[in-house]
Amino acid sequence: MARGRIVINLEACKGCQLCTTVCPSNLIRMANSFNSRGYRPAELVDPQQRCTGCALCAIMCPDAAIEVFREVKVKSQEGSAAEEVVLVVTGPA
Amino acid sequence: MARGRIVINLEACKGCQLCTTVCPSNLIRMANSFNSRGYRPAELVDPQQRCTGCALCAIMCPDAAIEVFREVKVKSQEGSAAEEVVLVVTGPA
Amino acid sequence: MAKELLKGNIAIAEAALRAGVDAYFGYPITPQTELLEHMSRRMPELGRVFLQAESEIAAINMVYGAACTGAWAMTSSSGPGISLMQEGLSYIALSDVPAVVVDIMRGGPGLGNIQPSQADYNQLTRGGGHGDYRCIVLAPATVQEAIDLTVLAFDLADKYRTVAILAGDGLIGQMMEPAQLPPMRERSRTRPPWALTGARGRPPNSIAAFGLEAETLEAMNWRLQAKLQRIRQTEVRCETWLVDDAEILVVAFGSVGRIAKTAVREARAHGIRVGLIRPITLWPFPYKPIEQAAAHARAVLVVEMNTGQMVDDVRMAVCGQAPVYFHGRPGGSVPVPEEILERIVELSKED
Amino acid sequence: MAKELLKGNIAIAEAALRAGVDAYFGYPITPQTELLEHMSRRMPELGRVFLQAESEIAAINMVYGAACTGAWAMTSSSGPGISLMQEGLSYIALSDVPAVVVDIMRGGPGLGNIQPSQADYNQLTRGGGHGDYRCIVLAPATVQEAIDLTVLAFDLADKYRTVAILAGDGLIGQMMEPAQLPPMRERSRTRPPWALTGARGRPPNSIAAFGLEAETLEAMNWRLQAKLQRIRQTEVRCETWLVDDAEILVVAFGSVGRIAKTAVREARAHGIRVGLIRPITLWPFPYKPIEQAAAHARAVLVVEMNTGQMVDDVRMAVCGQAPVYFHGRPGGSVPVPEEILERIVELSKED
Amino acid sequence: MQVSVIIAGFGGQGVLFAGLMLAYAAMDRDLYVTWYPSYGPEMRGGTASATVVIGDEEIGSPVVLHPDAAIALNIPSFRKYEPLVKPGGVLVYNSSLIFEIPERTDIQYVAVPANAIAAEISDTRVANAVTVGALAAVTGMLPVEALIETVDRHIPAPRRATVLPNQEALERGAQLAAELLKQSSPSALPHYER
Amino acid sequence: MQVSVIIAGFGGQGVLFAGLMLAYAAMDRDLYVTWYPSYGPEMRGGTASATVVIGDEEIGSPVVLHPDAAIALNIPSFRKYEPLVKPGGVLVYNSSLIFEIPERTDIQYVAVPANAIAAEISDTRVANAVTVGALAAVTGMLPVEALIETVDRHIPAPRRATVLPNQEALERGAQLAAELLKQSSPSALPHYER
Amino acid sequence: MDEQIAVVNVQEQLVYARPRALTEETTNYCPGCTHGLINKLIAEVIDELGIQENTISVSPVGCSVFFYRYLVLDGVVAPHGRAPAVAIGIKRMLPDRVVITYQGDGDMAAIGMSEVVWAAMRGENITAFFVNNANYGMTGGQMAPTTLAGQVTTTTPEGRDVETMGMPTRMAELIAGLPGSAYVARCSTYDARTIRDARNAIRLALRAQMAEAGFTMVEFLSACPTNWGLSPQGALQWIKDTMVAYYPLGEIKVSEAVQRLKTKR
Amino acid sequence: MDEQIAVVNVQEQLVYARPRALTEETTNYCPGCTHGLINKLIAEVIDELGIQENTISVSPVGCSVFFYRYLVLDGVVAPHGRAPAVAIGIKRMLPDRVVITYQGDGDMAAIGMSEVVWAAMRGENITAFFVNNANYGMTGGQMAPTTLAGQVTTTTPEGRDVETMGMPTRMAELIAGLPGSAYVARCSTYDARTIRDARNAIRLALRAQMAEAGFTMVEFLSACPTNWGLSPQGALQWIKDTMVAYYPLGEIKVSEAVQRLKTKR
Ligand SMILES: Cc1ncc(C[n+]2csc(CCOP(=O)(O)OP(=O)(O)O)c2C)c(N)n1
Ligand SMILES: Cc1ncc(C[n+]2csc(CCOP(=O)(O)OP(=O)(O)O)c2C)c(N)n1
Ligand code: SF4
Ligand code: SF4
Ligand code: SF4
Ligand code: SF4
Repeated sequence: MARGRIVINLEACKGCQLCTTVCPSNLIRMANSFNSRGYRPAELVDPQQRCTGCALCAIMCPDAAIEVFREVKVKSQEGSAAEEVVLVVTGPA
Repeated sequence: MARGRIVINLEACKGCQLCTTVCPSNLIRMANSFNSRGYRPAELVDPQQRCTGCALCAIMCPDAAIEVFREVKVKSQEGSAAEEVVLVVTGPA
Repeated sequence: MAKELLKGNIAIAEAALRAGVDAYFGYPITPQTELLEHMSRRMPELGRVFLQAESEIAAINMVYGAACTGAWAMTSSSGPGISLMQEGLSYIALSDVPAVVVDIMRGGPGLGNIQPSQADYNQLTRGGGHGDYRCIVLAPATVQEAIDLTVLAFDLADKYRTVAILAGDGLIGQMMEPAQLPPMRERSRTRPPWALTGARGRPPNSIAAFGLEAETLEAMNWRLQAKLQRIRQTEVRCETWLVDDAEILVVAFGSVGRIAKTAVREARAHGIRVGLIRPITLWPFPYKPIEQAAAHARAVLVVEMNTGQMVDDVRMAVCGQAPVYFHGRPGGSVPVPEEILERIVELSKED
Repeated sequence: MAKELLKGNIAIAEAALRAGVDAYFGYPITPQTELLEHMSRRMPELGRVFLQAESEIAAINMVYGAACTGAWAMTSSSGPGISLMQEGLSYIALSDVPAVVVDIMRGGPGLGNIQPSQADYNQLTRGGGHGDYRCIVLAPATVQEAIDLTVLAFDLADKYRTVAILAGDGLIGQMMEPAQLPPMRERSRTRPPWALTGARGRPPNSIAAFGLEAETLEAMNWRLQAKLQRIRQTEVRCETWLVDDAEILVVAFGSVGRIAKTAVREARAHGIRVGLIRPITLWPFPYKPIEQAAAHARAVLVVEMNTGQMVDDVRMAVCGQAPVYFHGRPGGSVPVPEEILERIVELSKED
Repeated sequence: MQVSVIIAGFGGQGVLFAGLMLAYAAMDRDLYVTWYPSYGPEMRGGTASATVVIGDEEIGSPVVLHPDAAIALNIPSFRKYEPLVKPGGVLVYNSSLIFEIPERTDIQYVAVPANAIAAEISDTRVANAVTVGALAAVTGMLPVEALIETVDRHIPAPRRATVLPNQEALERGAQLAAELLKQSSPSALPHYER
Repeated sequence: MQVSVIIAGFGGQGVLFAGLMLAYAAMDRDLYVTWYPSYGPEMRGGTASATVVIGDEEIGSPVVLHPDAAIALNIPSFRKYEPLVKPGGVLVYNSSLIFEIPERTDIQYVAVPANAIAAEISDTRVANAVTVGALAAVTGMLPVEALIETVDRHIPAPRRATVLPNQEALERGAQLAAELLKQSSPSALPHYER
Repeated sequence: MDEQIAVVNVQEQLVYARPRALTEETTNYCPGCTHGLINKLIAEVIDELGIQENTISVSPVGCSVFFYRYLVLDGVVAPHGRAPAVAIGIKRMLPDRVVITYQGDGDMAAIGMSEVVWAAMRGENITAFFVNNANYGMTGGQMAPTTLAGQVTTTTPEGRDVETMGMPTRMAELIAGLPGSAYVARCSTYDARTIRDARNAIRLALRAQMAEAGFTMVEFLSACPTNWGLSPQGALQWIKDTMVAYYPLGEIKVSEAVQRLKTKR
Repeated sequence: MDEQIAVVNVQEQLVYARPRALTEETTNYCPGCTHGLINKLIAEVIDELGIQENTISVSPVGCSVFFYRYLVLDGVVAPHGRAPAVAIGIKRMLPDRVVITYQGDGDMAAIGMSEVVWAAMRGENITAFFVNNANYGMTGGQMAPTTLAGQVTTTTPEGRDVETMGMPTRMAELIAGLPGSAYVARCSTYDARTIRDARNAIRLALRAQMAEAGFTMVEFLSACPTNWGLSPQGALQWIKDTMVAYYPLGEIKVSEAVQRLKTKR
């Protein structure tokens, strides 16, 4: 199984809970606090690192508030693969 | 063959000639004079009484300028048939 | 009847029902949508006609059609929708059929916004479409007055067979105030003789807003003008308050009229001799009362929620007797009494 | 270039081509249809954009879209079609993009007729749609002037990024007169920086005629007003003729201006001291020149092919210095010099 | 100095083109001129008219109530314009179609069997030019040669076939008028001989 | 004599209804009153406010720049209205969500842990009523009993289930304010005791 | 056999007269314009169904702007393209009256597209007579939505270029595709047979309205000899030879309810 | 076999990021509103096709009035319903740019019916994104043309009565029926699969425009939890259970030219 991680932009999240409904491992829940716009944002609760980075939550998020990272095995010839993808990151990380 | 007769309302006629094109016996032609609206009206030229009252000209006339009469055999019990149809006449006869 | 706490939009809708509206056709637009929504419930309840049109253009033309049958028909909208109705209004105006239009004005131009405004003054009072016509335009300052003027709008539209427009600004549409609704009118109207109902036992009626020959249309125009002149002579309405000794005359309509009232009251408390004229009919405009009040004024201050659309009318009324100043807040900003007071105080200091 | 015998509509179309119009979108309506027809042939010939729109609403919005790309776009219509464009015009006005609209006015209200008229004065000069905006309005009196003002309309629209309207009456559109067309302009315009062209190597441009928050829209409104004020100060145009010693001042625009000129000439021949002011810009209106001329006039006579829509503006200009009279022919009737002369003679006899 | 002419008739009678002949001829001679068309409420057909004003100074009104001259190509036009022509003016009318009896004594009537003459030339479509030729000759407002030249200069390519018939019609109209003039005095209308 | 209140918060916090409670209570006591809502540019959510003006004479402006009292249900509202409240006025705020430090010394602050109290009653939806209860008690502008009565009288059939929680919330807010009042002096706002 | 001998007289009978629902006024239509014929057919059917005193007409802006006057009916002229909306206003007030609109192709298919689509979408109980003459008649022959590919008009001097102007609009098919339309037919009037079919279609459309079946429309391929630059006869021939190929005649949609009417008669 | 042994590292890779064509600004959409999702998908495809600097947007009036700002594109807001006309004005001037409109169901199917029908009729090379949320969102949940039969809205308190209001409008089918449309699909975004299909449809529509195939449109069944009175999840469920039954998902029209594109990739 691949290992993954998600980053939720708490200020962009509107607390719609859609991500929580699609996570196959049920790893997302709503925070108890509010963001500055008055919404309760989602948070990843993954103590056992069960997130596979399947990205279903991010695909579903209407507010593009979730970024997904996944561990991949790369032949480190130039060690550049990771750098390349970093260029894609334009949203608030 | 039935015998017929048409009455062309010279002032209503706009001289479009459509009636002339549909008369199966070619009995309608355009007059040489003009009506008060400047059109040359159609006229029936039927010296031999060949008009059958088929009404094709009238059906075709865009200006409802033609009335058609046809001779019919009626059992004159009350002699009323003719009267009845007269009631239909509302245009300028 | 007891007073109820009523939102302007609902109050207008309910007043129209009680005045006897037969048909409502409308399209959603903030800040008037509650009016449409209220009608969607109440008209069917009362067995009357409600139809949500596909557009404002369709709505005004449905109103036209319904009005042609002798019915009391209405629509409601806001700035952009009213702009789209101009051709239809121009047709109705020449057709001598009655219709009521409610305009709950919002910020403009363009899409503008949904905040209160008085940005439609020109398009309402100048016969915004093409040709020489005017609509009666009534501007309420309170929810109670919105009710009363709605009823009046129907009566005037019916009496003169013309378009009567209730011009509320977004404030009037959105605010709630205790107000009293009139009782439901008996509706025993017979179809007027000019109505299109099918030419049963009479020659056909026809309604057509044109005259292909210049002479025909010219005559129709002068006939229309004669009617408008009658309306000018008889239907001018305005509120005058403390004008008798006023050195400063404030002119403001609709909810700005009431806001200005607070400012005038406070200015009086400061000892400034200031009075208020609040046009209730924006067309026909109260030129006379303003002219008279301006005769002994040192300054006239027009306050509006726009960039000064009524100023022309006030200038024509004042006719050089006193300088005309303007204070305005366009685009959805609402002037507060404080700022009006400030202008009054300023003017009182000039000599 | 030599003079040609040109029909007003054709002359305007050809002048627009030579001024450099990039795109034309329009819908047929008498009495302007030749303009559309001429464009349908000439624009493709010149490799420019012509599209017969499905309606006036579509046409004005196509103009809006084309103008957003920095192109010079235009449409043409007559009264009823202009009414339908009011929402679009209101959007364009707040958007700060240039557009030219030609209105060849016909009898109104409603369908009216196709005879010449000046029935659109109010809807053109009062910013006929909702909100606080105005369009530049130019009124030619001859075919030559129609040509010149068409070119000017494009230049003003471009300069101020606003709507400029050429307001011809049906007479101007339909008549022929010898006139000279300008040479074809070099078209080497670069797209202005605000234009929508795809955000290539720059942050995106956006054009939006709204501001959801009151403060935003209010600021946009004041900015627009400042622009309008600049136009008021610099772009007023009118013809004054024999006004210096005039006791009677005739004010008339468009083709009525030239008809009145004949009457004035004849009245002068009768020894009556009468002069003419012919507003060329209906907005901004020539208040000052009229005010000055009225200072020594005994009477002002406004002549229009409508029921007196310009009278308000003249009254504001005259401001009580002299009585303002009106002679008008609405609904497609054209006043002839004889009847104007008659009114002048009448006025000259009053004291 | 100005002269105004109204030409009126049924839609198909070439009323507008008749006016154009005058207008072009005037322009070709550097005169001021306006041409203004007017239609009745009919879609096509019905009555149409063209008003032409020619002058040596800027022209005010392109419309006139009382023309100096009128050409009536059909009965309704005759009836409409007979009373409107200015005293001292001229009324040319198509006597092939108009059988009215002139009522005024203060204008000059010129009866031109325009359809008949036109038919002699080619077809009735140039009846309008016959009346224009007659008007020009009878009033002298423009030389007939000017009109003949104008027709040649301004009829565009697709319609060149109509040049000669129109020229001939103008000529025939003028000849006829010349005949008539021998019997009566010329009109007092302005002449633009330049 | 007039008193103006602005209630502001996120769209879902029941701002408009809070204003309505005051408006109805005023009307039921035959006072003049206006209620005016205002929304931000957000479709839903975002910030909303209700302005209520109560008086014993005809009310001029239904909008006010400087309210006598304000209720802030969220941080943006606190920040917006803190500087606007009239000197001598009152700012009630929802201390469950607002952790700002009061800056002015010329107004009275009333910190109400409205969400917490509301949660104790039923759910956070009646937090608004808690603050209204507190406002009423602290200012005395309307008796809390009047509000409690009003809620009963005006909440329509489909929502009757909310009557009791709202009433309890009003009560709890008022109690809390009474506690606070013991520690400070009452506000100087108009009271409508009739 | 009966002994009685019937006295048989030869009498002259009026077999074709101007319909009563048609005014005596001469129309403004050009010579050979089939607007006149279509007006006449509608009048004939109104006579036949005996609904003259029960019918209200809505006229368009276009050559047939006087339709309201040519037919002896209560009527109103709608703004350009808005006839369906005006008709809906009338019909909703007077659901037991027969309400008909009469629109040209510019009027209905260009500026009035939204209104007619919406009338059909809602299944409004009105009948639209749609006169497709492949151009804007009244304004002098500009391209209409229905102008054929390659057809020269005053605004398509090189012929309609379907690349930039799109294909001609088949209104009958478009309306038939909408849920609320009950009966849609395309007819013409270029000969006795098509005239008979047209009359039948008009009759069925009106009967369908009377039976509250929904929106009904009859499209007519109509001659505009003036702007086509053809003789009246040539114009009819052009319809037959050229228009019909793109605009097939016949019933395009017959809802079940209307089908029942048809068999019932 | 090769003797070289590849050094395999485990690295963390960003597999899903906010698309570049999407602004960082938080939208005004309600929580769970799928306008946001659709905006995101369009941005993703624009990124993918690399056309951000070549695309011009036309926004509607409605909840998505800020579409022009949410996407990092040159853009304009059209008057209510007129986005196609504005887009045509742009496209005719700049035929090599990609021009897209984004319209709600009130905007396109009600007031804007004529403009969109005409864009499709003329085969204008623009792409329309049509967001069908079965009501007027921005004005607070009134009946839209697309409101389902029986659906309660603020103007159909008893549920939409199809007798008086007509059947809900199937825009995709209507547009597909017009001659100038090249590609029409109906999508949704209620789960990963429909989201993937939606992205594919967006991509194909834009590619078709770039290939000048004609008018293209993608309809989205979109959630309006606020006005539907449902939770975001409940709203998606309602689309899946109720809306899809009346508005079938899938490609409704694929012209030959587009079919070729599809196979070509
Ligand atoms: C709003 C508006 N736009 C344009 C016109 C001008 N106009 C009058 S009739 C007409 C079109 C007529 O064509 P069609 O509908 O095809 O009818 P036809 O004359 O061919 O019978 C137009 C564009 C108008 N009267 N009103
Ligand atoms: C001419 C005009 N009419 C009405 C409105 C009011 N209005 C704003 S948005 C809207 C409808 C929005 O509904 P929809 O298009 O379905 O989009 P949604 O908000 O649901 O995304 C309306 C009617 C307007 N702005 N302009
Ligand atoms: S889907 Fe997005 S907006 Fe919704 S709760 Fe999850 S992170 Fe927040
Ligand atoms: S068809 Fe009618 S209008 Fe035409 S020529 Fe014959 S009678 Fe006259
Ligand atoms: S222009 Fe055409 S449609 Fe109009 S009346 Fe003449 S022939 Fe008929
Ligand atoms: S109202 Fe509906 S469509 Fe609009 S943003 Fe909210 S959920 Fe979305």
